Amino acid sequence: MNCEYELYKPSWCPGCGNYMIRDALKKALEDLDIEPSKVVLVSGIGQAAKMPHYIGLNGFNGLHGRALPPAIGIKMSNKDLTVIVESGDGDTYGEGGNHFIHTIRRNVDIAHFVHNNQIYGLTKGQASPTTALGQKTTLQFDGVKLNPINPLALSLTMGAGFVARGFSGDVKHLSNLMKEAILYKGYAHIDILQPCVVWNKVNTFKWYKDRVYKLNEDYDYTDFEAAYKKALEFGDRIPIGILYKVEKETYDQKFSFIEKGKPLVKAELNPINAQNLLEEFY
Amino acid sequence: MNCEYELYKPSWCPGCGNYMIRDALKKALEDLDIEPSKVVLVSGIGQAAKMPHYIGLNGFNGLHGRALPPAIGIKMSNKDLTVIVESGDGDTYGEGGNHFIHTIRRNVDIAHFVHNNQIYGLTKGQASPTTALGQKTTLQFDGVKLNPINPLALSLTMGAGFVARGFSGDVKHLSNLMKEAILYKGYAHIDILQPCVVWNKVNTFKWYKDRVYKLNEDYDYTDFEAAYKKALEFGDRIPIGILYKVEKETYDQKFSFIEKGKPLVKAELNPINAQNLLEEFY
Amino acid sequence: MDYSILIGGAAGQGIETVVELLEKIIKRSGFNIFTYKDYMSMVRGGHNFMQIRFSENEIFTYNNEIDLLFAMTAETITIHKDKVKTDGIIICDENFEDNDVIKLPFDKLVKELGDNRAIGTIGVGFIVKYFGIEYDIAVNTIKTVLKDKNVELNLAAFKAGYEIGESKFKLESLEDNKILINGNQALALGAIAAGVKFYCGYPMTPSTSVMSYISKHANEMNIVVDQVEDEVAALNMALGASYAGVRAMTGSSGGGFALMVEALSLAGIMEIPIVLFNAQRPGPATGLSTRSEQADLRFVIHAGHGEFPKMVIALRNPEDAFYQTARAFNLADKYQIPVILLTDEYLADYEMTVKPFDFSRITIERYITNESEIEDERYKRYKYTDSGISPRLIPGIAKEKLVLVDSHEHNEYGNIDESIETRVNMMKKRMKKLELLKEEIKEPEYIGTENPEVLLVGFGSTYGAIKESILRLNSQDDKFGALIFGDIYPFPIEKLNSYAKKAKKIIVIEQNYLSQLKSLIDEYTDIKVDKSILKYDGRAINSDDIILEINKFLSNDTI
Amino acid sequence: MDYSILIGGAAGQGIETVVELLEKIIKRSGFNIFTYKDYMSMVRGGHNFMQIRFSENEIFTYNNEIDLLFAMTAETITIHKDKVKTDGIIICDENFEDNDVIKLPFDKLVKELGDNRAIGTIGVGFIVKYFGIEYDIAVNTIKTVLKDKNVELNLAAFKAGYEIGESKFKLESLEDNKILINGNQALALGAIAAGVKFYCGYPMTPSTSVMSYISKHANEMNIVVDQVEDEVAALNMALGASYAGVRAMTGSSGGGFALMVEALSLAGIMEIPIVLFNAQRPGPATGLSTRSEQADLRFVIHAGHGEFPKMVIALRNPEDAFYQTARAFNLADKYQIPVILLTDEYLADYEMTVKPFDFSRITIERYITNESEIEDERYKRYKYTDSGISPRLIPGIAKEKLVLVDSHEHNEYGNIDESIETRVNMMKKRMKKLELLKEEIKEPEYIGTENPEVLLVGFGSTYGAIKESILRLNSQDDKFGALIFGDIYPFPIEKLNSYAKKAKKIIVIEQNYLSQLKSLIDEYTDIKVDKSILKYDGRAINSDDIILEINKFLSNDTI
Ligand SMILES: Cc1ncc(C[n+]2csc(CCOP(=O)(O)OP(=O)(O)O)c2C)c(N)n1
Ligand SMILES: Cc1ncc(C[n+]2csc(CCOP(=O)(O)OP(=O)(O)O)c2C)c(N)n1
Ligand code: SF4
Ligand code: SF4
Ligand SMILES: [Mg+2]
Ligand SMILES: [Mg+2]
Repeated sequence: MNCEYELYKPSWCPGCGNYMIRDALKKALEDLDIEPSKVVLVSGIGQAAKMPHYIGLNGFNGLHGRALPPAIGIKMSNKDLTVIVESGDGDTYGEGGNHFIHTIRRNVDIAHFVHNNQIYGLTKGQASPTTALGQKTTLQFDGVKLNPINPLALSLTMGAGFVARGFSGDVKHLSNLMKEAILYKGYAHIDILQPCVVWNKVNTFKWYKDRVYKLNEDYDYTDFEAAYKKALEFGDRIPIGILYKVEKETYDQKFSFIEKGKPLVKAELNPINAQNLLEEFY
Repeated sequence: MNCEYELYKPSWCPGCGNYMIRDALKKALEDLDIEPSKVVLVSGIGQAAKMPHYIGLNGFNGLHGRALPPAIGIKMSNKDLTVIVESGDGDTYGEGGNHFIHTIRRNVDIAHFVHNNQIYGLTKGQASPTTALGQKTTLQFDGVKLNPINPLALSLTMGAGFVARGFSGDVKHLSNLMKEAILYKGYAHIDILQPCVVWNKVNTFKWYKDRVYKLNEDYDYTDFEAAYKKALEFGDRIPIGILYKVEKETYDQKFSFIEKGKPLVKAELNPINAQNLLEEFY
Repeated sequence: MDYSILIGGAAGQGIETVVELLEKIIKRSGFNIFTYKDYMSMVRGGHNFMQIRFSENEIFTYNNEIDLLFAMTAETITIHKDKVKTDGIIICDENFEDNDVIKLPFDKLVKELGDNRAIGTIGVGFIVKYFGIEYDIAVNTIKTVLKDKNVELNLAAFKAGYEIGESKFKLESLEDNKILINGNQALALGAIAAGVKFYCGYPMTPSTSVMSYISKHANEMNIVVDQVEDEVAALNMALGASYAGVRAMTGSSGGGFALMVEALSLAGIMEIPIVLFNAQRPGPATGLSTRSEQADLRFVIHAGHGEFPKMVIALRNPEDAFYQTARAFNLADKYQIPVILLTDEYLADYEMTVKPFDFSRITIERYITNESEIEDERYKRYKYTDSGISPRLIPGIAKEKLVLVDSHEHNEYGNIDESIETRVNMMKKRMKKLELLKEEIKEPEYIGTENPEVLLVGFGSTYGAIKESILRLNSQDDKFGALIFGDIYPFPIEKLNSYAKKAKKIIVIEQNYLSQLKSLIDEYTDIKVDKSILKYDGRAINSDDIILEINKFLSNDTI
Repeated sequence: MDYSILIGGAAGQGIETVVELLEKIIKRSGFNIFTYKDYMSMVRGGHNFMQIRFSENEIFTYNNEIDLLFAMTAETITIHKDKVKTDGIIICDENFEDNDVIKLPFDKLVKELGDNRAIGTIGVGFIVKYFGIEYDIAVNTIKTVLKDKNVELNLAAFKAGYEIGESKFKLESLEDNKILINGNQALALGAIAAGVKFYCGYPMTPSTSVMSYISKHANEMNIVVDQVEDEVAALNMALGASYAGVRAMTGSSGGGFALMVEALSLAGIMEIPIVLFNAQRPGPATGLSTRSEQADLRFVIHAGHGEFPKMVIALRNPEDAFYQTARAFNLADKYQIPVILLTDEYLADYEMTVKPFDFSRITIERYITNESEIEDERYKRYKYTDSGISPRLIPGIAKEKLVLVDSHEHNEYGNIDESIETRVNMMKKRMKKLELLKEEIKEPEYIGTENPEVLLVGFGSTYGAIKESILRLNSQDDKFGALIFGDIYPFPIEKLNSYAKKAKKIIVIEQNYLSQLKSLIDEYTDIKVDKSILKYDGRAINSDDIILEINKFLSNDTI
């Protein structure tokens, strides 16, 4: 595997956390040795969402907030594909909030990497659903008045079987998380702390660096209650790693013709096959 | 208070749980002695959502899935109004899922009563987000394949300060819950178990009746962990009552001119007041 | 012969079963059928009715005169008795306080049978006897239609009704070689025949039955049916599936379609083939959710921000729904565009007998390129070509090439590109396809005399009513013709221009307030429309209505 | 005199500050200014530029010839040098490898100043000197514009630049009695003047600056500004606020507007007044997010399922944006309809000097009825009246009466009603308002000679470019006229018909591919348009472009 990389020069700002997330993704895919042509990277709109332009994979760069629905359509149509979704915090938890919660309910086998810079980067610094209460922004002049979302507590509550937090500042750790998420059968959620050097002067690289710590070796990621508690830990200390991981039946396993058959995209189409359906109308 | 009641004959099926929810609402408002003209009932589309037509209050019967946004607009524009939202499970947790989670983040002072019949009633029996896994419906012929939402765990995770479950079969208990929710300063969520006698042959009146129990007197509804556990209890036994209640700053309290001033709708409008704003353009 | 039976009652009283039995009995006796359905938006109670019209001749719509009214509620009589012909009859329960009606001892019979769900079938027995329909066909039909479901009880009920009845007519059975189907079933069948593998949607009347029909056959036909969280998800998800290479579809009614408008624009710039439908109901907003209108024509044509090629096809009847839906998939694939099927509640729900669909006439043309034919080292999803259509590869099926689709303005590879040159070239590339579509579109169907003095113009589901009007009008005075549009955007103008030249009067017929079809004629031709016959009360127009209006207009306005 | 300065560089290099300083200095020296802005969709890097044109005469658009190019990157020179007049100059850093340019010792100066953020201000000093602008005005302006922000540093930088420069011109200061403002600021000010109390929206370029402007003044003006979760919420929430009695507003660009389409239809049937705007950018889908187009005209006019009255106003320039926005609120309140303001990135972002807005010209007319005037015992929110407009009460303000609004077809009380009679009456009631609107609309503005041989027709933001074209063309040969539409739906046709009759050639000018304004002319009039000048590359058309195209057309096609 070798996902060509220098096709296009990223338009991200120098120092942006997105570069390191891209490094981690590249490394994860190379380590897993997956053919680029077997991977589809799906995204919405935002800085994070430009990723499909900056890495050599199949790509679907859709609408703001709407990365997950096409990812479901893709995976269900061709189960042989590795489907990865990358998008921003605004994209995923704001505009795309409804898809986020209902995609988890399906447990489709996709890996979902959210670049969480706690701000709207591309549109120049408005609050995202993860921006801290009271933080001043280019739109919230007297501070954010909405309580921030806790993305991991939310995906846990919605029943996600793989819930993790990564940090763009630790590429090796992150790329390992990504590998696990890609290998996991089912919906895997990684919320990735990503400094935005231009618009978020609160949650800086240093801010994250000073707070993140890796979960202990002996942390039991099959324990839901423990995971939920860890998810709520977002202050002076922020755990990174796999918070929760259990096996769950996936969506495609519930369609017997997908589970047992070949990918739908390879089905032979013949109108005559449907002719029998006319019977009930006689 | 006397909210006229027989204006219009409900088009609900005989035996539908909605009738009792209406009784509970009427009783709650009468007990609280709130002028009908000071109450706005907001709904989306569905059987539950027809409520504004069947009770004598101000009403906003909007779009499917969109009951919460207008409720926010109403409350922020006139803080003197009591704003109540009633809608179905599909309306609230399905089409309206994104508004549900983000409305909670705001903590606007509204009471939200979800008629949860675990089915799409008006459109004739398709699965709702709360329909049980595997349940057969008029659309899911071989059973529902999505894991059901847990509405109370969700609202707790999103930070709701008032979270309760009611049962349409116990009008007195329900109307007490409603009173508490209306009196509560902030967003109050009651998920109400409501049999649909036509389309949901699983979660019948008897099914609920056999399972619901009232939370103990000594249950501590300020304990988040306890509440979250109670929220997850939805099987052989289903607790009803207030699962969680704590004080939280409300959205309007964060706008000083609302908190301290008169309702926005009473503001005197005068274009000249804005003339100063031209200064910066000279 | 041409008879109509109206069955009316409250939701939940089982008029659907009565109608299903009667329809199948009459159909299997060899007659043509047209069943009109009128529902309220309620699950129980209210007033619903269905009207079964049947004839040995071809019929294309319902009519306003009833031979037999079967009233399951007293209200039904009040509402419909004016439509009953002078020699027609009304049957109802003996407890109803009406005169001039035939009261059947339902209570007594039900008591004898021991089950009150049998009332309807007693009525069926009475009706079969009244029209002199063949007894054996009726009994066999009941057995096959109901299968195990209380066959015994219903046969007894049928016989009881048959016995108390009297024959006014005697209908000789004919050969039965048709199917009885509604527009949504036909649309769904067309999609299945065309090989749809992914259907997603959110329930919304009157679109839902397409999804439930496909869902019923999903396992057998290997189709993923996904009930999505909202309509915004629906079209985005379907686009994902189509990108991945399967034929995908979604649909809704106006309100749900409104939520798909952003993603429609996405399909436009991504150049992903997609078929979707809007089963119209009267708006605005929730409007009349179980009723019919054709008021989304302009909305659908102009749906989506920015400019991109799309095609809109108005479905005219169940047969058209089947063949046009299948064709829509080929067009979408050929031009890599969204194709929108415009239907409505009337067409979705009415049932009629038609020639069995010929599945061998359906072709599946995918226009997917083989990887080996791609010469560029790096695959250009948006390669400039003379036609504007770029060779399409499927991700994952192509083993070496990568497929990148994008919602920004992009270069040939699909990468973001803001340059003037790229913008202009890509706009031209995409819009070239709109030019090609103009050659692809089918002209409207013409019905009537070759040199019409009066030309009627309609689109979509009014087809049957207009056709029947023409047949009836021309049998009096052979001077009428009609053009009924199927393909409606891009708007085909050839036949319209040529027939309009011949005609002295041009009358547009449509089910909306603003006369939107007329607005297209105004925009694309120099033709002056003389009159618009408009109906926007939520009920379908039929040939009685049309002829009345035409006569009124022509008598005021001499040709 | 008529000069243009182009400042180009990468995002993040601070060209905004340079431009702000130069604009204010030039404005306060009494000149008219027009600043065009060209951004890429990036936060850092890429290539952005701004063009400040200034003159003692009124100017209405930017132009294609540059007197001074200030290049902050080497790329800027490559891209723009062709536009520099033969006697114009290019200034840049001494490290750039270009000839024919003036290299400034930025590095050295910056080192002396000890802060590299001062490069831009050095350039400002050089430019002020070059044009011979009054030194004191410049220094005072820097002090007031920058306030505490590094005034010292920047003054030093300014002086350093001023010292190394040489004066080519000498501009005498004039009286400064104008404001310098862009379209979005003007729109926001219009809304604030009209008393908007609730603004909600979701960020989307180029609409965002309306929201952030209002937000900046929210506390002082007592306005709730809510950043919603998505655009679907936005319009529904604004409708709630308007129902509750305050003036409410939302806006977005095409993609976000697409998500509001369902709720637009809700406003239609609920008859809730609402003002919203679509700041267009080139689509489809994400398209070119920081660029301009006029391709949503038809989309906006036909947005929403079903039929209901609405009004669409295309904003023409900042002044228009201010007054029309304020007027839109009165119209929305008067007719209880949605009023859509159509603007675009060009108008949103360009800045020009205009006469200070006259707030005393703004009136606030709410058309809200006093409870005591309601005679019906039970309040009829949708009371039938001759005009179709029902007296409006506000819930909670009315003490005895209840106010019920509904998305279904409803009776006068707002209760669900499916009957034919109600449907027909309510459709007529609502659509009557569309007839009244036809009397309310303002005819397009006419510019030019009274009996034009050549008539130009445009709408919205092309106003300035067309106006300047007419002035320039007529100064040569006084035979041109132009109509520029503001109110565009319902489509006003009187002036168009009368001027079209006089003209021999009719040329439509618009920024889209399909010539959508022409399609309206085709639909509503019998006028034959001879030529469409179309631009859809995302960049605003100016009078140089227009005159070029017109001359080309007229020389091929003799009048
Ligand atoms: C429907 C719609 N609404 C709004 C936008 C404008 N928009 C583009 S990106 C973005 C937010 C980006 O924030 P986030 O998702 O956090 O990504 P980031 O840029 O921070 O990586 C917005 C609001 C859009 N493109 N489409
Ligand atoms: C945008 C949109 N999509 C779909 C519908 C159709 N629809 C009306 S009610 C409903 C579901 C009702 O279910 P629920 O909210 O649970 O309410 P219930 O009828 O069960 O009380 C649906 C899908 C609609 N009106 N609008
Ligand atoms: S604005 Fe922020 S998120 Fe966007 S590229 Fe720059 S640093 Fe990264
Ligand atoms: S369908 Fe179900 S929810 Fe609707 S009215 Fe009937 S019983 Fe109630
Ligand atoms: Mg972000
Ligand atoms: Mg429900």
